[in-house]
Amino acid sequence: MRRSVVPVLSVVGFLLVMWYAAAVWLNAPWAYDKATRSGEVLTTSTLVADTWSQEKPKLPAPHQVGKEIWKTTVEKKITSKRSLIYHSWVTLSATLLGFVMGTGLGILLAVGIVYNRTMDMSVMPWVIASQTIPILAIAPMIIVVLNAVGISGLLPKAMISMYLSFFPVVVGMVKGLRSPDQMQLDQMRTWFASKSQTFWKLRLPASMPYLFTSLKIGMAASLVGAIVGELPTGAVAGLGARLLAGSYYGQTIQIWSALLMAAALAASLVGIIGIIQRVTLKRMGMA
Amino acid sequence: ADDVTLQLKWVTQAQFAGYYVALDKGFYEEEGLNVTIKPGGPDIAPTQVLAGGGADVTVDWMPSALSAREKGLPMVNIAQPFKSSGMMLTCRKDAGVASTDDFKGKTLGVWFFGNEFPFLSWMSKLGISTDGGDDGVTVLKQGFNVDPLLQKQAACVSTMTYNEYWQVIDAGLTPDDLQVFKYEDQGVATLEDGLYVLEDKLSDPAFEDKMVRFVRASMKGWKYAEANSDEAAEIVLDNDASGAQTEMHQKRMMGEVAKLTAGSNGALDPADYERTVASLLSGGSDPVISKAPEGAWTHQITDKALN
Amino acid sequence: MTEKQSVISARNLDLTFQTNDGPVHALKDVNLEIKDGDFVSFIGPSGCGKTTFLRVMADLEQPTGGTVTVNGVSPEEARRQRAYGYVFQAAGLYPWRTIGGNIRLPLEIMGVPKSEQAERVNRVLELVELAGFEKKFPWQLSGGMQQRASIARALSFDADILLMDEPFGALDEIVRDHLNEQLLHLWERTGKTIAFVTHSIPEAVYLSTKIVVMSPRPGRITDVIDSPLPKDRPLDIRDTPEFLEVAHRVREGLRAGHQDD
Amino acid sequence: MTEKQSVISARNLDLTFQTNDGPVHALKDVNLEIKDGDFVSFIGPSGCGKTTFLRVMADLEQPTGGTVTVNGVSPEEARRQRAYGYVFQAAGLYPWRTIGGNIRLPLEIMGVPKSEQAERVNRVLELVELAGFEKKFPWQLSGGMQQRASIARALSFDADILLMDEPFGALDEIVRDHLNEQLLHLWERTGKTIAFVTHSIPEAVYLSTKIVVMSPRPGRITDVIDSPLPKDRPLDIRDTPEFLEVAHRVREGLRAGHQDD
Amino acid sequence: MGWLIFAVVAWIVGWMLNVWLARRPPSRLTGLASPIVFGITLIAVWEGVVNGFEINQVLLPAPSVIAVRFASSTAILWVDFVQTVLKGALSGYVIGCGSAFLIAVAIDRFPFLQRGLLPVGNFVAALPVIGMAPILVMWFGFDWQSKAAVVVVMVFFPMLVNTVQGLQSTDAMQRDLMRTYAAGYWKTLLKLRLPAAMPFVFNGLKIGTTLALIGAIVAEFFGSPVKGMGFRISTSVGQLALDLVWAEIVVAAIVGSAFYGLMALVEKRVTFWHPSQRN
Ligand SMILES: Nc1ncnc2c1ncn2[C@@H]1O[C@H](COP(=O)(O)OP(=O)(O)OP(=O)(O)O)[C@@H](O)[C@H]1O
Ligand SMILES: Nc1ncnc2c1ncn2[C@@H]1O[C@H](COP(=O)(O)OP(=O)(O)OP(=O)(O)O)[C@@H](O)[C@H]1O
Ligand SMILES: Cc1ncc(C[n+]2csc(CCO)c2C)c(N)n1
Ligand SMILES: [Mg+2]
Ligand SMILES: [Mg+2]
Repeated sequence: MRRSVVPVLSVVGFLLVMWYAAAVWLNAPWAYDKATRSGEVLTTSTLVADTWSQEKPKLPAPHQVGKEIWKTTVEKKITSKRSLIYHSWVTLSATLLGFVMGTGLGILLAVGIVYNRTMDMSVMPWVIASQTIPILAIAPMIIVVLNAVGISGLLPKAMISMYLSFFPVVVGMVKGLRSPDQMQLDQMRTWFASKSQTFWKLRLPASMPYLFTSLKIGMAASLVGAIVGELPTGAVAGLGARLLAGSYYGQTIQIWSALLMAAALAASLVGIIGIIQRVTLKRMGMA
Repeated sequence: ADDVTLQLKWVTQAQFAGYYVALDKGFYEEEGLNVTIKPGGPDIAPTQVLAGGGADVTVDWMPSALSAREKGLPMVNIAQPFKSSGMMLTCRKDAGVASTDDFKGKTLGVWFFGNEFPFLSWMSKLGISTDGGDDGVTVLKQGFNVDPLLQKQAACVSTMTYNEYWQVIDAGLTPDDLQVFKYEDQGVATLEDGLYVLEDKLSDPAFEDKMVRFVRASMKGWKYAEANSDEAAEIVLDNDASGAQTEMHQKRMMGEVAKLTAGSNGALDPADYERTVASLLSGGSDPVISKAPEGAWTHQITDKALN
Repeated sequence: MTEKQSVISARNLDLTFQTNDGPVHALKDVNLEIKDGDFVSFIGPSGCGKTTFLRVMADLEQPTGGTVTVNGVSPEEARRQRAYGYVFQAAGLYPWRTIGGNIRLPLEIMGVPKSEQAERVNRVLELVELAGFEKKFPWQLSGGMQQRASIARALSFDADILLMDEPFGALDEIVRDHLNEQLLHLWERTGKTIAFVTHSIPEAVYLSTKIVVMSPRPGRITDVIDSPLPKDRPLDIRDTPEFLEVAHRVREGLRAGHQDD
Repeated sequence: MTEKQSVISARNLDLTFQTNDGPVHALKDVNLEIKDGDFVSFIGPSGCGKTTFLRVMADLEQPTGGTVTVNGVSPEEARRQRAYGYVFQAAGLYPWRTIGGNIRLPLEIMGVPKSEQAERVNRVLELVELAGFEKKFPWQLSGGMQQRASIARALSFDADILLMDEPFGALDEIVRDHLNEQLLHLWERTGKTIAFVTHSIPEAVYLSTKIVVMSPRPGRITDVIDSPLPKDRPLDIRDTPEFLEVAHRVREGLRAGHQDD
Repeated sequence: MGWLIFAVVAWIVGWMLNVWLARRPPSRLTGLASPIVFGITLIAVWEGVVNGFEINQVLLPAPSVIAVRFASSTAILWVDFVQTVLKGALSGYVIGCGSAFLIAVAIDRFPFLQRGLLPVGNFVAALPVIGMAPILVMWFGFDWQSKAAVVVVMVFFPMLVNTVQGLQSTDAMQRDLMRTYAAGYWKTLLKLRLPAAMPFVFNGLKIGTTLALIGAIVAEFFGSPVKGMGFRISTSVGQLALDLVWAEIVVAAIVGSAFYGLMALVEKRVTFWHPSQRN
């Protein structure tokens, strides 16, 4: 753990330097453009200063993004519509609901696939095919259709999260529920254990490591789903709406801060699962 | 109170100020209405929402509504708060565009999603092909912002007088750097931002009555917004859940929008309608609508609402 | 001495596996009688069908011909009655359960009341000399201890028959000697009937009242040797001529089976 | 007889592993001399450091104290000179290579010309009686055949020293007897120096000119037994009193080491 | 009502057919037939429900309508396929997977990079990359290059993480063996680590297939020339040409599944030795 602090810090440091350099490079054309039109001449230092402080840069400098995040998290009341924390919360609630539904669906499907040969043979290819459908393309339709049957608000977004998060759970859980070897299953047979006993006492606990790995992927997918789901709900609120509004008005700084906020949210959600994983597996004697 | 759901064509901004003002000032309430305003977005097709029953009435552009009508979705214009079109093509002079003759060989940014129709009929009127090449223009599906113009990826982009044009200005280009073509001036303007409902619902007297009250209150809102432009912008800001709009931009937008609504009392002018239809029918090889629609508008509501 | 009762009896047993490369004749025309209180070892080269035979007795595999009865009923019925405990080659303890939890597992499945569970777990843990390790997880124990825990688990519900498939295969010689001794004690004390698969000639001779020598392709019984050794067997018995004599006979039988290769 | 040359020599060898639960003293004060042409077996309970000792000789582990020389140079230097072949406990064949490809692997790495590679592969395949299996993949062979292939791999580049870590641990007794015999033949014919780890007393006694008995915690050598058996050893030698005598001595040594448990 | 009964009957018949198939001895044929039967059942139920409940075609067209539109629009679909799949997705996939692979090998070489880059990589991998699409469109223009860039970003991290994991998947004994041969870094890489990494590499490649397609399509929502699957989908929704939208989605699903299947096939060939491929 401690061993990686220095390497991680140096990599992050390197990335920051690259970021600043890229900001100069990407924003310079606009700076020159402006300068030519107003007839100024740019020295290196004014160029750099300009590229790091444009209002709508192609690539905002890290400190610009940092300032924006600070302004929209710490300096705003969390109930304000201009607070990123408020928007994160909106996204988070859809993410969590979708994640719970996706995990549930995924586990149910996995149990079906493991226990029912018919399902095993027929469903799996379609589960894979379902993921090749571009969700962003049908997300608006899902929302409209659900609207038509009277479902709106959190649930449609959560359904899109569910759609993205159930897949890794199915794949992981099928693997996990099948991870007990033949001998362990035979053992259960020798004790004349029922199907449900075999499930609760063998298959489920054996699948735990797989479950947690899939949950991590599923959580990240769920967040993507919530963000995607926010784009066509009318850009009302949430990190996705911020991204979109930022994009609509060319506010790159706002886009980047929403993006980083989303990444931080994803990292902390995945991190929380990681902690639960460690605690659970430790208590189960599997870590 | 009766429930009414209004689906907007785009995100919450001063373009829809009249409705927010009516809501905020209690005009709807006075009419005994409980109105829900659903913001739109880039992927929301208001027509689809209407078809799905997600809204009672929607704000849409007429080309898109007429096209939907031909697809079998009987949308009817019941009111037209916007008198004139705010659409224009904004070009960089340094890209070599000074007049419509300079378009050939250039790349032009166009909004799709049902908003491309006026552009296509304009081009066909100019006799310019839209499939690229030296004799035609290369069309690019423009995203939500004016980046292609700023990044010089396109010589011109679509803008609204009240919105994107000012984003270009804010970005640092001056009006002198730009050459704009207003659709109104080019004679290809189509009706924007009207109120549409499904045809069969109009025969229900209860619904009709609701709409009468709704249009009456909405127009009251619009006229209030025109008169009190800054206050209207503030009201819009209060209703923007994304918290992304800025006061300066919305006040300016309200000022521009007021110019577009100025000539309308809410009732559709049949002459404007005919002009729009004619323009769309002339859409070259692939016209938006193939024959003149019937019953696509009515004064049934405005007659009662405004008298 | 009255004739003891037959516990397991196989008549003309045949078992063919259908595989991708064609059928594998794992058991052919196998006849065997195991009496109450017998300690029967199965020895033979790899792939001769020892495991398969044991699995047939345990109703983990269906014969394709012939009959087996366990306690006079079909293996399936015997399994229903939980008539036997089965010890697999690897300890196969569940890593997420403590040693106690592992031993408790069959009891939970069979619906033994909680209070009795605890008592039984304690008893068998003592039997295999693992008292005090109840709360440990499997990976905190050495291989030999894990194997003992797995035996304890098979003993916990006190079936009259014990089927053991190379339970000591993975252990070192000293530990193995020790466990062999203990297994003999247990058998003497409880009078269980034990079927025991092994690869080791000394182990087979040391433990058994009856040694079944098998040979492969197709798997069949080539020799059944009744041990003349007394019931009481110190480890040193392995250096006696009687022992070496039996061992020699087993080795000869095995070598004969290998000749075909 | 002239004094034979020392091939491996360990002086006051010490090796401590730093683990999370504190240091593990795997080897303590180990002294040993292996002469040219010796066949030395290492025997001892699990965890006594047999593998560790072998790995030190092979420069796969660094001692924390004392010195080892192999052919008079450091283990690292010896490794660079490809002075030894190492056979691991598991066959460890690469599943994506055929048997022939696996045996060719060290030759490719050492830059042996293609034509010679083929010839050598054939020769060692014959040596371990696997001719005809060159094109098969490892998983298509039985455990015993895989183990033989892995020995062939270690033989292919004809190093003078052979380090073998329980190469026959996973095999059944008959196959093991057979491979033991063949290994003895090979050793006689080639005059290689062999260091051999095993858990089996008979195997150690049967094969070796010298038996090293080790005991754990900390791992140290408790006894070094020079075998009085002749070089020529039929399998039957295992029933002779001399053999049993040596075996007894080894067992006593082992038991003494186990006492501490 | 008739249509609804049709849907119910179709479901029951399809399910029973699959139950029957599942009872038969497993073979290539049954393995192929049962997902097909399942798919046909789904489509039949869809047709029945859409017609039975008289769902507006503007909301959800019936499969028959989609099929007709598909057949009559092959020219458009082909143009879009070339633009989105061949130009955008494929080039991005190759660049993304290729560079991730090379960087993984480099990371593996230097433990310092491994310890530094992997946690950062994992953080970035959790980032909702879709959000990068508008930015990349801004950077790389509206044509296929920006779509390829989005695809590169999307496939890069799954591929990187998998490859790094694969290169570390050799067990200690296999590495020790190489040591005893005094094999150098490159020989060990070539003869041991790369072959051993293949199952993981293919894991990354397979995950990448669906991501590539989604990335390329989604990026077209943020600006594109007037062709491409994402362009068609978004503009057709606006024109209420839902049948064309679904025809594009069908293309996407077929191409995605075929791409995935192709990778699975190559995987089977390359990693024939892995236990998971030997069943
Ligand atoms: N499920 C199965 N399907 C196909 N063949 C099988 C199956 N189980 C065992 N066999 C084959 O049946 C034969 C007998 O196998 P079995 O496991 O009973 O041998 P064994 O005597 O226990 O061998 P070992 O000493 O190696 O454990 C072998 O040839 C084996 O390959
Ligand atoms: N890499 C390592 N890190 C920490 N401890 C180790 C390591 N390798 C071995 N040990 C410990 O060193 C001791 C000796 O191990 P070694 O593998 O040499 O024993 P062994 O005699 O070969 O046992 P076995 O017969 O079970 O193979 C053991 O206690 C083991 O746990
Ligand atoms: C994807 C997409 N792009 C552009 C428009 C066009 N449009 C119609 S109204 C409006 C607001 C003007 O400020 C805009 C931009 C759209 N509807 N959807
Ligand atoms: Mg067996
Ligand atoms: Mg060892």
